[in-house]
Amino acid sequence: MNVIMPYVLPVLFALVIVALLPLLAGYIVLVERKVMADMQVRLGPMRVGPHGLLQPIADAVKLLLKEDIIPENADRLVFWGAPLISVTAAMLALAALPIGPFFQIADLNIGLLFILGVSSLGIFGIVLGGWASNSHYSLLGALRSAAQLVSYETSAGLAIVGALLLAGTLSTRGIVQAQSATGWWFIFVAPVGFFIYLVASIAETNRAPFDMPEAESELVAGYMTEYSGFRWALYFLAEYTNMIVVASIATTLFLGGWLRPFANTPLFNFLDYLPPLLMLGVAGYCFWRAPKQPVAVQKMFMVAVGLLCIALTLALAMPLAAPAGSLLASSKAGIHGAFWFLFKVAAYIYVFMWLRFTFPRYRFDQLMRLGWQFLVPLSIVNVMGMGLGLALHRQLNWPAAPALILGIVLTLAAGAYLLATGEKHEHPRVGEEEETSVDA
Amino acid sequence: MTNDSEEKQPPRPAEAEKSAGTPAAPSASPFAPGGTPSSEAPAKPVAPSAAAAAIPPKPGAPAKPPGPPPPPKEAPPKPAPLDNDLVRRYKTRFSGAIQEALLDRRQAILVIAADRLLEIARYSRDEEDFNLLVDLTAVDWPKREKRFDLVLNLYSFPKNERLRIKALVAENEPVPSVESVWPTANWLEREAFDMFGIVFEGHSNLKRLLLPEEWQGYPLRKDYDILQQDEAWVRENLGIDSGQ
Amino acid sequence: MLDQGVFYFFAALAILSAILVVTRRNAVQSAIFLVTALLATAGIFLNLNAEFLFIVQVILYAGGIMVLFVFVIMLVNLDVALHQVQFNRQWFVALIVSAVLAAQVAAAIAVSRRTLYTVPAAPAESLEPNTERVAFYLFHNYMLPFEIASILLLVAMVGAVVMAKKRV
Amino acid sequence: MAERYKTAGTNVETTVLGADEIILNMGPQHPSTHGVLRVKLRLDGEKVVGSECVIGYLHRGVEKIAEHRNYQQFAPYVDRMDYVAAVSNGLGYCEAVEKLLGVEAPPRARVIRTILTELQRIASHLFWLGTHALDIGALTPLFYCLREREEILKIFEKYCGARLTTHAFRIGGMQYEAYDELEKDVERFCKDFDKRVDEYEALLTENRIWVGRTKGIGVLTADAAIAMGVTGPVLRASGVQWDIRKAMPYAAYDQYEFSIPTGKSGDTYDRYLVRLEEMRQSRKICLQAIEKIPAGPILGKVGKVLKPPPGEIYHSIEGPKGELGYYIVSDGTTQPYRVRIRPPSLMNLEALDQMIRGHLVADVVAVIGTLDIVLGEVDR
Amino acid sequence: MVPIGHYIFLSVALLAIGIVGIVTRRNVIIILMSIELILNAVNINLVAFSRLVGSVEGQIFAIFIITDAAAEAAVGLGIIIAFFRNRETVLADEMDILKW
Repeated sequence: MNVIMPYVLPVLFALVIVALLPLLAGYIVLVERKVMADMQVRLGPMRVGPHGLLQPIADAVKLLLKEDIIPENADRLVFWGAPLISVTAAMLALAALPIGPFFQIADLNIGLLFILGVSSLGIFGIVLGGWASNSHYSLLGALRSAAQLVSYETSAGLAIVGALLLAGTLSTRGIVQAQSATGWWFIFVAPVGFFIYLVASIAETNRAPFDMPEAESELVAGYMTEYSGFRWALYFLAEYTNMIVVASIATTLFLGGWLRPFANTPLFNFLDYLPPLLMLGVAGYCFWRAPKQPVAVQKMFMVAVGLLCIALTLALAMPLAAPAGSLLASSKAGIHGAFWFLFKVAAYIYVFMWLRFTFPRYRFDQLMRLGWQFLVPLSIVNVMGMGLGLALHRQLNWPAAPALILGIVLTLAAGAYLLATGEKHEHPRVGEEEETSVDA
Repeated sequence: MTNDSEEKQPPRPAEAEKSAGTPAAPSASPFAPGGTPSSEAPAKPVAPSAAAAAIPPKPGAPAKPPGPPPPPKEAPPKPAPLDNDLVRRYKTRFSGAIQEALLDRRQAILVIAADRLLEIARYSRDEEDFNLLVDLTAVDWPKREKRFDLVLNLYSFPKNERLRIKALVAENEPVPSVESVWPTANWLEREAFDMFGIVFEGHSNLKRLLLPEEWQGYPLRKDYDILQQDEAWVRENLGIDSGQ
Repeated sequence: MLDQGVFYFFAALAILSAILVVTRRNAVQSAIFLVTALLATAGIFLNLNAEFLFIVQVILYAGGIMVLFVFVIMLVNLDVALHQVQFNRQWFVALIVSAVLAAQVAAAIAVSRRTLYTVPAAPAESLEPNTERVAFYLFHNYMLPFEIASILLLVAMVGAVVMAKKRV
Repeated sequence: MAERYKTAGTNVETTVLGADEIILNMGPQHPSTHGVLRVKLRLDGEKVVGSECVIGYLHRGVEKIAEHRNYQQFAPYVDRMDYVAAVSNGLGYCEAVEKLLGVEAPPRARVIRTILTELQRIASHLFWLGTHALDIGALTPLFYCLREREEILKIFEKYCGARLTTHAFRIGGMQYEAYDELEKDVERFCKDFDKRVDEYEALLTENRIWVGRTKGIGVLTADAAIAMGVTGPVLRASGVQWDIRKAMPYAAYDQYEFSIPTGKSGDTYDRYLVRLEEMRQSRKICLQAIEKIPAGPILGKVGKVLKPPPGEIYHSIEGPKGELGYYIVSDGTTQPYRVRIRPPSLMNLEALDQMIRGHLVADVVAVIGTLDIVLGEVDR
Repeated sequence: MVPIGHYIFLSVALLAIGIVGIVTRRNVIIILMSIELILNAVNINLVAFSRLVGSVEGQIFAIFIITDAAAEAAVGLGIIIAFFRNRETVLADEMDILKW
C-alpha cells in the first residue's frame, strides 16, 4: 500500500489533464476564432450552440469521423506514429507545471529543464510526419519547422537562464516561491528576458507571425499537408498544448505563477474577490442572453453554462467566506492559485492571438536572421547583464534596484545596437551576386 | 507617390495642334473617313473633344457641355488608304515590304510582307519608338490564299500613338518571331500557335500555351467547329466521353 | 520492486530498439529506433537517480544530435537507397567479434560472479542533490576538462560548417 | 494515376536539373495562386532559379464563343473573364463595339459608366489588397477590404440587380436608368472611404514585417516592364507614368481631374502604394462625377440588330489590372468575325518568371499576389 | 537497486549490437548511429557504477562522453554531406578513393 500511495494523486492529476486537455484545446480554438472574428468585424462561429459554444465538439466529432487517408507512397509506420510523438511530447511537458500550489503532477528538481527537454522532442513528430508524407511541401515545412524550433530554442533557453539566476532553482515550484518571497515578479526584474521569451515562444509554437512551417499561402499546410481527420487533429492538439506549455512556462517564470497580483500587500486583498465576481458576471451575461437564443435547446444550454459559472463562483467564493482555520479556508490557496495561474496563461495566449491577427508573416530567412542575429546575441547579453546585476547585488552588496537596472540598461543598449546594425544586412534578393551564373 | 498629372501629357496638346485641320469640331462626325490623311495622329482614338480636354477642367464644372450626340448617320466607317509621314517613312525604308497602308476608324494599319516582319518590328521599336507590343494575335480568313492575318498592336509611349501591323501568312508558312524585339511576344506567339497553328521561327519555346500540349487541332481557325474537341485527348486524360 | 520493473522494462526496450537500429533497411526508421533506445537509456539514468544526466540525454542526445541525424538522412535520402543492398558481406566478421565479446563477458562474469551480485549500492538517502553536485564537480574538480570540451565543441562546430558549406 | 495527370508535358529546361535542384509544383490547387495557376518552380534549396507557368486550366474559349454570338449576346460573356472587375470588362467591350459601329454613348451614360467603372476599380483593388495581405500572412486586412467592397457591390446590386457579373452596360449606352439615390450612395461610400484607406495603411504601410516582405521583392525596372508588355499599376509602380484614362481618354475621364500615382523602384512595396493611391484617386473621380451627372438619354441611337460595317477596331481601357483591349473584326454580319481580348493579367503574369528569379518560395507568393492576376482573364 | 551485473549485461549487449551494426552495414549514417549506441552503452556503465559508489563523478564522465558524441556527430555528418554532394552516395564501400 505504501508503494502505491504516493502515485495516486499524480496519476489522478495526470488523468484530469489528459481528459481535459483536448476539450481545453478545442475551446482555445473557439476563443481564437471568436477573437479573430471580433478583430475582423464579423461574428465567427454562431451556428452550433449559442454563440457557437458547441463548435469545438462538433469539430471534434467531424474530425473523428473523417476518413483516415494515408498517401500511397507514404512510409505508413512513420506516418502513423509521427502525430503521436508530437502529442505525447507536448503532454509530458505539462507534468512538471504547477497549476496552483497543490495541483502539480511531479515537482522535479530539474523541473524547468524537463519541460524544455521533453517539449523539444515534439520536433520529431513534425520532422518525421513531414518526411513520411512523401511530399515536397511537407518535407520543406518539416525542415523549416525543425530549423526554426532549434534556432529559437536557443534564445528561449537563454532567456530562461536569466530568470533562473534570480530564482536559484530549477524546480518550478521553487521558482514561484522565490517570486513570492521577494514580492517581485520576475517580469519586472528581467523585462528583457521576458520579451525574448515571448518572441521565442511564439516562434517555437509556430504561431504567426512566425508560422513558417504551416504558412498556408506558401507551403499549403507545411508538414500537415497530407494529414487529415484524426491524425491532423492530433497535430492540432499538440500545437495548442504546446501553446499552453509555453504560456505556463512564461507564467511560472516571469508572471508569478499562481500568485495573485500584489500578493504580499494586504491593501490589495480585495483582489481576492475579483475571481468570484468575474465568474458571477459571466453567469449573469449567460442568463441575460439565454432567452434571446433562437432554439429551446440553445436556451437550455446557455442556462447550463450560466449554472456552471455559478458553481465556479461558489467554489471560488466559499474559501473566502469560510471561517479561518477550517479546511475550506485552507483550500483557498489551491483554488485561487489555480484561477490566477489559468488566468495568466489565458492572457498570455491572448497576446499570441492578438499578434497573429495583426502581423503579416515573416519570410523564412528573415525569421532565421531575427533569431540568430538579434535574439540570440540579445539573450546572451541579457544573461550577462543579469549576472552582472546579481553579482553587484550579492557579492558587492549594492542595493538591488540600481544593480539590476544597470544590467537591464546595458542589455537594452546592446539590443539597440543590434537593431541598428541589423538593418544594414538586409538582402532582399538572396544571393544577388550569384544571379548571373544560374541564369540558364 | 502622386505626381503632376500633366507631366506626361505634352503629346496631347501638341497633337491637337497638329491635327488642327482635322475633325476638331466636336459636332462633326469623328469617324469621317479620310479626314486625317495629312495628320500625324493616325492612332489617336481620342474623342473629338480632345482639344477641349487638353485644358484641365475645373473641378465641379465639367468642361464638356452636354451636347447632343454626334449624328452617326453620315457615312458608315470603312477602311480607307492612308498616306502620312509615318507611312511614308516606313515606305521609304522598306520599299517593297509595305503592301498597304490603311486607316480604319481612325486607326492606322500597315500591311506588310511576313518575311520582313522581324526587320520592321525592330525598326518600329528602335526608330519609331513603338516600344510596347500591346498585343499579338491572328485572324483566320480560310478562303484567302494566305489565310491568316497576323496582327501586331503597337503603342508608343513617347508619341502616345498606336499602330497596327498586319502580315498575311499562309498555312504552314513560318513567320519570324518578334520575341527578340519585344520579349512579351513569347506568350503571345505561343497563344497564336496554340489557337491558329502559326509557326514562329526563332521562338525560344514554341509550344501550346492554353491548351494541353498533346491537343490536336487549332480551335480559333474558322474550320474548327465550336462543338469540336479532341475527343481522344479528353477520353484519355479526363476519363470522360465529352468535355462539353 | 517498482525500481527493478522499470529497469527491466527500459533495458528490454533499449536492446530491442538497438537491434532494430542495425537491422532496419530504412535509415529514417533506424533513426527513430535509435531515439527510442536513447530515451530508454535516459529512463535508466532517471532510475539511477541521475536526473541531470537524464535531462542532458533527452535534450542533447535525443533532442539535439538525433535531430541532426534525421536532417542529414532527409537531405541525402535517395529513392535508390531503398533498393540498394543495405548490408555488406561481413556477417562472419560480426559473428566472430560478437562471439569473442560474449566469451570475454562470460569469463569475466564467471570470475567475479560473487562480487557482481552482492556489492551493495549506496543507499538512496545518502545521495546528494544531483544537479548541484554535478555542477559542483564540473566547475571545481573538472574545470579544465570542461573547458577543453568546450574547445572541442567549437572545433567540431567550425569543422562541421566547413565540411557542409556549399561553396567555400 | 500518374498517367492521368501528365497533361502539362515536360520541358527540357526543367527536367535537366543541377545537383542541388528540385522541382516544386505550385498549384493548380494551391491556396495562393489565386485560382488555377500552376507554377513549376525550379529551386535550389528554397531559392528560385527558374520557373514555368502552366496556364489554361480555366480556358473556356471565350474568343471562339464570340464568333458564334451576335454583338449583344456576347456582352455578358466578357463579365466572366475578369470576374472581380466585371464592370470594367463590360465598359471596354461596349465602347469597342460602339466605335466599330460609329456611334457614341450619350453624355449621361458616359458619366454613369465612369462612376461605376471607378467603383469597380476600387472594388478590384480592395480585393487585391485583401488577398495580397493574406498571402503575406496578414489575416485581418482581408475582412476590412471585403467590408468596403461589400458597399460597392451593394451599389451595383441596387443599380442592376447583380453583384459580381453585372452586365451593367449595353452597347450604345446603358439599359437601365440610374436609381434615385445613386449619387447619395456613392457619396456616402466616398465620404469615409479615405479614412478606410488610412486604416489599411495603419495596418500595413509602416509595419516592419510588411516592409521587409515587400520592399525590394520582385523588382521590375521600367524598361523591363515595357519589354514584357506589363501595363496598369504594375507598370506605373516601375515609374512609367502612363494611364489610358489620361493618355487616350474614354468614357468621361477627360472631364475629371485626377493624378497618376507612380512608384520609383518597381518592387512589391511600390505596387502596393500605387494601388492604394489609385483607390484614393478613383474616389476623387467618383466624387467629381456625382456632382454633376448630365441629364438626357442613356441609350444612343443603335438599332435592335447590330450590323457594323466591315472593318476592324482596337479599343482599350484602363482596367484595374492594366490595359484591357478589345480587337474586333467585323465582316458586316450580326456576329463578330473575330474578337480578340487583350487581357492585362496575361502579360503581367508573363513577367512573373523574371520577377521571382533569385527570390525565395515565400516571395513567389508575394509576387503572384502583387501582380493581381485573375485566372479567368488569363485563360479566357 | 538492480544488481550491477545486469547493468553490465545491458551495456555489453548494446555494445555488441553496435559493433554488429558497424561491421555489417553499408550506410555510413547507420554506422555513425551504431557508434552512438556504443557510446551509450559506455554511459550506462558509468552511471550505474557512479550510483553504486554513491558519487556523481561517473556522471561527469558521461557528460563528457555526450559532448564528444555531439562533436563527433556534427563533424561526421558534415563529412557525409560533403561526400554526398560529390559522389551522390552514402555507402561506405564506395568511399574507396582518397581524392576526387
